Amino acid sequence: MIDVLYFAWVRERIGVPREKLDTQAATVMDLIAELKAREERYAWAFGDLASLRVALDQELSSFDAPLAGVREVAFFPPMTGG
Amino acid sequence: MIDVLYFAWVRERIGVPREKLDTQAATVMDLIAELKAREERYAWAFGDLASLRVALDQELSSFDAPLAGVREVAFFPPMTGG
Amino acid sequence: MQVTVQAEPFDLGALSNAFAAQVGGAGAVVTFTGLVRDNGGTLAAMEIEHYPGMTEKAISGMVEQAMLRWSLIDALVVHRHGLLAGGEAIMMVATAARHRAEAFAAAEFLMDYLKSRAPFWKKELSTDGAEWVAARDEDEAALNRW
Amino acid sequence: MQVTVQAEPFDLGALSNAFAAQVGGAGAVVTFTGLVRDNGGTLAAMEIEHYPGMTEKAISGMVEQAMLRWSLIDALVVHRHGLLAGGEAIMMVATAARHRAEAFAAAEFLMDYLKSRAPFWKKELSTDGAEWVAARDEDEAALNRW
Repeated sequence: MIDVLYFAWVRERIGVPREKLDTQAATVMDLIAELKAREERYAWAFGDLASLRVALDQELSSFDAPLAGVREVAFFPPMTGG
Repeated sequence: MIDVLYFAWVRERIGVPREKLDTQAATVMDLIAELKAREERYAWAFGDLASLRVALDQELSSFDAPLAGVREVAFFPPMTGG
Repeated sequence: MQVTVQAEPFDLGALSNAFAAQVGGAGAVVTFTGLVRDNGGTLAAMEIEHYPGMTEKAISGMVEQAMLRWSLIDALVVHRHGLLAGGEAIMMVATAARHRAEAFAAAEFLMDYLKSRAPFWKKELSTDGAEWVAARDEDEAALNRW
Repeated sequence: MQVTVQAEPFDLGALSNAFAAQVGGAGAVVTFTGLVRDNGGTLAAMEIEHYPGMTEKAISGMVEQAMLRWSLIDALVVHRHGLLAGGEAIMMVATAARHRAEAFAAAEFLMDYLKSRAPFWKKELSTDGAEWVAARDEDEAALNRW
């Protein structure tokens, strides 16, 4: 089981701020593919990877990073702080 | 008659913060030469022109600027504000 | 070093005075304050979402980097989240160093990183509706100078 | 636009808050504060001489230039003269603009010009005696970037 968090318009498209997922995905890309195949709202949220960022256990990461040992995955658009 | 002002170590070397001078000097350089010839304290203050700045009527100026019409001349070291 | 993420408004003046009062040896203090721009009355408010936990961690990492790189005497970051009205202060950065070049550079570095690497997302609520603020290419490009 | 030359201490916090409260349309406020560096207790005080009349005129000219060049919404300069103790604030600059790049650039420009073109002269009074602060080549060189 892995905690998956969504922020900003990713959260709005998927409809929940977080969920627990049971997945065997080896990488972030695998997880995204699994979710996109599951429901239309995921396909909508993950449609354009160029406008998405991912953090693994609260560290910015890349889409090809492995998920082994990761407890928390977060998806969000490019940040707009400051 | 022209008002001549001195600041910082220029003032300390000359010994007064300002004085009125009766001069026929055509340029700032002429005025400096006239003062240096007058007394040792002026020669000491004006010894190294590279470390001096001049303002005419409160505008930074150059040593070869004419004095015609000028009412206030100020001599001082490079500024250290801020 | 102080990093605070909060929903409540902060007092720029009180924080500036407290910061400047305890930076012994500093010759230069720079502050930056980000305000909700009031675009001629059309921007009613701004909502700021963040990622609790990661936000504090990410900002602390940036501040530690800045402290080392510019030998800062101290640094502070306060960033708000939640609903903010036009004209309200969103966040502030303060840096203290012996000389002005270091204090300015560190403050600009922190701002560039906060803009694009701290997990905040702004939504503008105007009379025309609500819209997520898009990240600007020039903000991403600004990171290249460091 | 506000330019003040005074012997009295000023309140960085109060001035920052008052400045930020009246810059409608601004997204960015930058302040710089210069402090008398307290070099491990050896610097007892600093005396600042200035050229009354020219000082105000020179600073106002710089501020007007900065306002135009970076489309500032507002700018402020306060500079003290007379006797200052270690740790005391010598001067401050504040700039307000729509975006941070302009506010930072204008504040740095004003600092570079105040350092080398505003008629102030600093004398350090330490336990070793009194000495006029020498202008630094790097301060003069800093003007070339504008």
